[in-house]
Amino acid sequence: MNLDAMPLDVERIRRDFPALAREIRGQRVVYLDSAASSQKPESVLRAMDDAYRCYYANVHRGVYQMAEESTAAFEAARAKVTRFVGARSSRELVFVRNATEAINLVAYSWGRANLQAGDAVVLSHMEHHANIGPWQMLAEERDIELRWIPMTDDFRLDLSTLDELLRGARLLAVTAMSNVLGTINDIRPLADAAHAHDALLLVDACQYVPHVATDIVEWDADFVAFSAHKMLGPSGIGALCAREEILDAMPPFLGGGEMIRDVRLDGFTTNELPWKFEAGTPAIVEAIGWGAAIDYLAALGMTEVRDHEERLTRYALDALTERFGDAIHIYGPRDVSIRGGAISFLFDDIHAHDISQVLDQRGVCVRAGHHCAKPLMRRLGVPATSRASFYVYNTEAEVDALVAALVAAEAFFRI
Amino acid sequence: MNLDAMPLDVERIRRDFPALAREIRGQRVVYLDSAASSQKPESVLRAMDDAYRCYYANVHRGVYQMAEESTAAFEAARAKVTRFVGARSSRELVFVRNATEAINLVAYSWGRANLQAGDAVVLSHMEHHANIGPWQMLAEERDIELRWIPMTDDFRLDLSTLDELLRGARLLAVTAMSNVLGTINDIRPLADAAHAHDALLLVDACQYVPHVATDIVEWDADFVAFSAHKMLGPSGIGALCAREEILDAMPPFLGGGEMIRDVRLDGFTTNELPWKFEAGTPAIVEAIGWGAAIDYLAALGMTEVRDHEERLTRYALDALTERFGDAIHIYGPRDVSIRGGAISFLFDDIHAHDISQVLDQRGVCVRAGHHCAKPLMRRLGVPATSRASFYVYNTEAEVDALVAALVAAEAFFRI
Amino acid sequence: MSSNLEDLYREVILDHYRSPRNRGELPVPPAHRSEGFNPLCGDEVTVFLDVDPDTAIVRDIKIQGQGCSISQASTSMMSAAVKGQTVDEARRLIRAFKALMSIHETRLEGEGDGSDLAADLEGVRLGDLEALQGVVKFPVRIKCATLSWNTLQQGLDEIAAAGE
Amino acid sequence: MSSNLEDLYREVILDHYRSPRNRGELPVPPAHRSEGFNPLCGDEVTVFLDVDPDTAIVRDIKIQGQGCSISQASTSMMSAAVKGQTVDEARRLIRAFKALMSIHETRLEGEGDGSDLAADLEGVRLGDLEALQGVVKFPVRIKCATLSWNTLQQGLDEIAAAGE
Ligand SMILES: Cc1ncc(COP(=O)(O)O)c(C=O)c1O
Ligand SMILES: Cc1ncc(COP(=O)(O)O)c(C=O)c1O
Repeated sequence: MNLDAMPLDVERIRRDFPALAREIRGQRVVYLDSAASSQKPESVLRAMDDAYRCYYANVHRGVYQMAEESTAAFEAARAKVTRFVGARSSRELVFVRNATEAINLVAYSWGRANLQAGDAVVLSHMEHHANIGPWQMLAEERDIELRWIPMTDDFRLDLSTLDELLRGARLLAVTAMSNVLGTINDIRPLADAAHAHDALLLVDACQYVPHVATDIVEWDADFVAFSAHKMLGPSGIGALCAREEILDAMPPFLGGGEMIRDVRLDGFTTNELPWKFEAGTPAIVEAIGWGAAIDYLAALGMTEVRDHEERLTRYALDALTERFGDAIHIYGPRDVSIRGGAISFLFDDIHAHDISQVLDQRGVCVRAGHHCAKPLMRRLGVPATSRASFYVYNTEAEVDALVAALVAAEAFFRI
Repeated sequence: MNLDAMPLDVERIRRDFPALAREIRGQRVVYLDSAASSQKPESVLRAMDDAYRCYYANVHRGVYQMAEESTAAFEAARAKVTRFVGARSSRELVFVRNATEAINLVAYSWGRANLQAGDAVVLSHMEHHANIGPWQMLAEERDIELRWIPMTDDFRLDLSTLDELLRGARLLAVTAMSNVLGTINDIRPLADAAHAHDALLLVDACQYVPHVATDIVEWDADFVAFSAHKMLGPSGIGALCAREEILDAMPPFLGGGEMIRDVRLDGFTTNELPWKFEAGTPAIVEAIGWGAAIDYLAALGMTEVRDHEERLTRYALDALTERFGDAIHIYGPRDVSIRGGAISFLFDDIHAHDISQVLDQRGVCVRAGHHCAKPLMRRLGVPATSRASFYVYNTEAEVDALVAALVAAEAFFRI
Repeated sequence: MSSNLEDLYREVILDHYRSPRNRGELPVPPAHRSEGFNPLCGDEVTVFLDVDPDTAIVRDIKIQGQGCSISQASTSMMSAAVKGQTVDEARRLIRAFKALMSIHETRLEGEGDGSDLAADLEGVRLGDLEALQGVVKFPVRIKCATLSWNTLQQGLDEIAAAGE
Repeated sequence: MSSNLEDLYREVILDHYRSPRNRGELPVPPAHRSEGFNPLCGDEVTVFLDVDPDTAIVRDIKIQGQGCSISQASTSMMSAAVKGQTVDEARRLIRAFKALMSIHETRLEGEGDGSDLAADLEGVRLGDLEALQGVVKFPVRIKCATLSWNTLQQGLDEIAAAGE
């Protein structure tokens, strides 16, 4: 925990989020599903609404003023996202729909240009389907070997065989923070290990970028994928951030307008980075909203954000253990310095779905299911868990509400 | 023209579009670039804002009420889009980022599963890059032959050799309305011709769906691509509509969450339609906004919309010809019954960019350039044109403003 | 607890959930085995069916798998309802049960007005199963309730196909 | 017309646009030919360069292509500015001209604060070319103005590479 960080003024922050004022069955909503998608502050909603009301036009296409304003706002948002993750230049920041598309872009473009039968891609047992599906599709098409970094019993990557796994591998693709366990993986040593084997490193930073100050140059990552909607931004936009030389050498992914320099009947040449990978009308207003979300987070300070979440996670882990003891299973590290604020748990003989349903009755929103991480669920030996996850607007009182609702749920199903 | 149609109350419609009140250098904006992207009515902005303020949550994932509301609103929007184009079932309606991605989806999934060296794909000279790039990429990768339906000198498809072009072809991919010429292509006969040769038909309906009542069953089209942002909806969302049997037989495109039924370390099985093709968190609020846009258009009535645009296009063609005579070249049919409201034009010795710049000075927004249709520009023998395009909110007074601004531009460059 | 929640978790449902009927396996063959998944929540069910080829009667049925109370209870009730019935009767039950469940789903998709669903329900006695009707008010849970029925249907289809 | 528009279309620009200098072709080889596109508007330019291999002087330059007044005028002014100059001087001009143009673009991308641009401009006499400074206020038009300069740079790079 950073002792210099001023605690967030959460009560003030909450007033910026209209959805948190929602009442469910007479009770103020307790939104604990930010790992699935976060709520959005007024400033983001206003930035998007203003764009549509005042200067909306297609980008990069018109000579008239509204088109210039729209293009400038769109590209300014790209610059904000670029800086927020510490990338070197806007040329390295490709807008996509979501982190999933970012990873697919790498698998289709870089993967199909570089990987051949017999090559290996290394993943881990704690990956989200977004970082499994694209590689399984490629593996099947190209006869590529997938290898898996196993997990230790204390919910961390088991790196004891990493060197062996990386032998002959072309890519290591791994999550920076597990959406199920909360586990934070130390990326720089993974980058060094991958590069020592001439493999590239892809980081699924979907759960990391929203919660921890990110510096992808410091990580020395080659590809980084993340989504706006988990970091106070709108749905419909995400980014692939990648080293310029790599993007330059990659063939295009989607073909069409904007990514093209010239087209003749017998072929086309591609536009410069990053537009080479942005075919068709982009998510213009979504980018602008994302920029506003980044302004909001930057104003809070990412050190302060992380600090708040560490504190809240510690409080929640303590409260759950104290109240339920051995009756609750918590899947994830206990040490809050190596984990984020997503807490997966299970009660014996009560299914996560049923827990969630009873919680909903009290306005407490948690997620139940496999969290798009079925290989991990199989490794944990459970079909589903409940997951509560925190963000800048959550409070200790909300953790108390969660605990109280769980007490009620347990009582209901134990009768 | 439909004589039963009540004229649109355009003055009332204009009040629904906040951006149309924008002033540029002291003059009310004259927005004539709806073919690039349309403005949005209050009801669309409100639907999106409400979603974020009242019930935003990730879809298909939570058991709690906000997630249910969000999922219901998202799927209700899908049903609206489905009905609006006359598709048979929501299973046939896949949400994508834009029309460009829709066509790429077909090229990657259907194309790579079905086309082999020596197969042919038939396009036309009036296609947008979105319907060229994906096929050129596939053609290069797979050694597929691209064939081109030529254009007549009166700006229509030259179908005299269609039968020959279709011999041995697997797909005919053609636009329903040219974004440069305005030409409307009669789709049903093209579908019949394609099917007679056992080829499938893909329709780029990006410019058609916003302006003309669409019935894709009546078209007998196999794939139809279109975007929300050109039809009063938000940026960041579009759709591929395709016959269910075809989608069912297609391999997945993007891999990841949502499109997966089950994942094991050694492979995955796919989800049902349409989610099989929707990997990752979709453009949730964008879908909801699109649904509101469709409600708005449906309330106006698509017959009335088309009628208004025919009338305005006729007025504009007459005004331009009357004022500029032989000095202006208009690229597109004169008969408004076979064209939409996109009018491309050029003055001798004045570049489209310069025209556009002078127009901007008077708040008149038109597009200048190749309109992502370079093969067509080469066929027309021009590097660029200016294009004015109309929608439900445009008026005859705005056409007059366009003509007046063109008079000024001509004077400026002729000095 | 609000009445709403009790609409969902009726006593008979909790009873089937706590004491599920027909748990176990059957030897394959002669029995037939079919598997179902709920991609939303990861629930899995395996249905073992022993259908008499001559009389087309479901002689025995056994169930394995994991799931929430709704899916478990629905599975248990399904097994009790079809055991000893003919394949035709089982199919009629499947249709009727889906009609009971899908009223809401159908409205959501805006396809049809539910009038043919009424026909599917007519003349079929659902008994205990009607307790599951409360699920319709909780749209995400409908798939929990229908999982085992879809798996049963798939099993019957596969048996029919194999017998041809 | 508002003063704004006249910032863009200075008299000297319109003059170069109406009477472009150095239009035409040169035989290739000995001349070198390079092509540029502006993907936004479809403008195309072809630059023919005749560089003396011994003195590294741009003996002749000819231009073909189509474009708007800004791109045509910038091309014409560029050709007049580099003709008779050494390759080094031409490169210095390219840098200086891009510095003149890219101030705004750079701010937009938020990379650097323009201070190194000042250095590029120092000691270079742009003359007529300064008339193009008004373009900076019209960001989309910057690419029109820089197209021929980028194509010139590409040509010089290719000549240098071929000479090695
Ligand atoms: C005919 C046509 N097809 C395809 C497109 C591409 O649409 P989008 O940019 O929304 O993908 C456009 C719009 O630019 C178009 O006019
Ligand atoms: C770790 C991780 N990776 C990838 C994703 C996929 O993100 P999206 O759905 O925005 O593509 C998620 C979120 O669901 C995630 O938590």
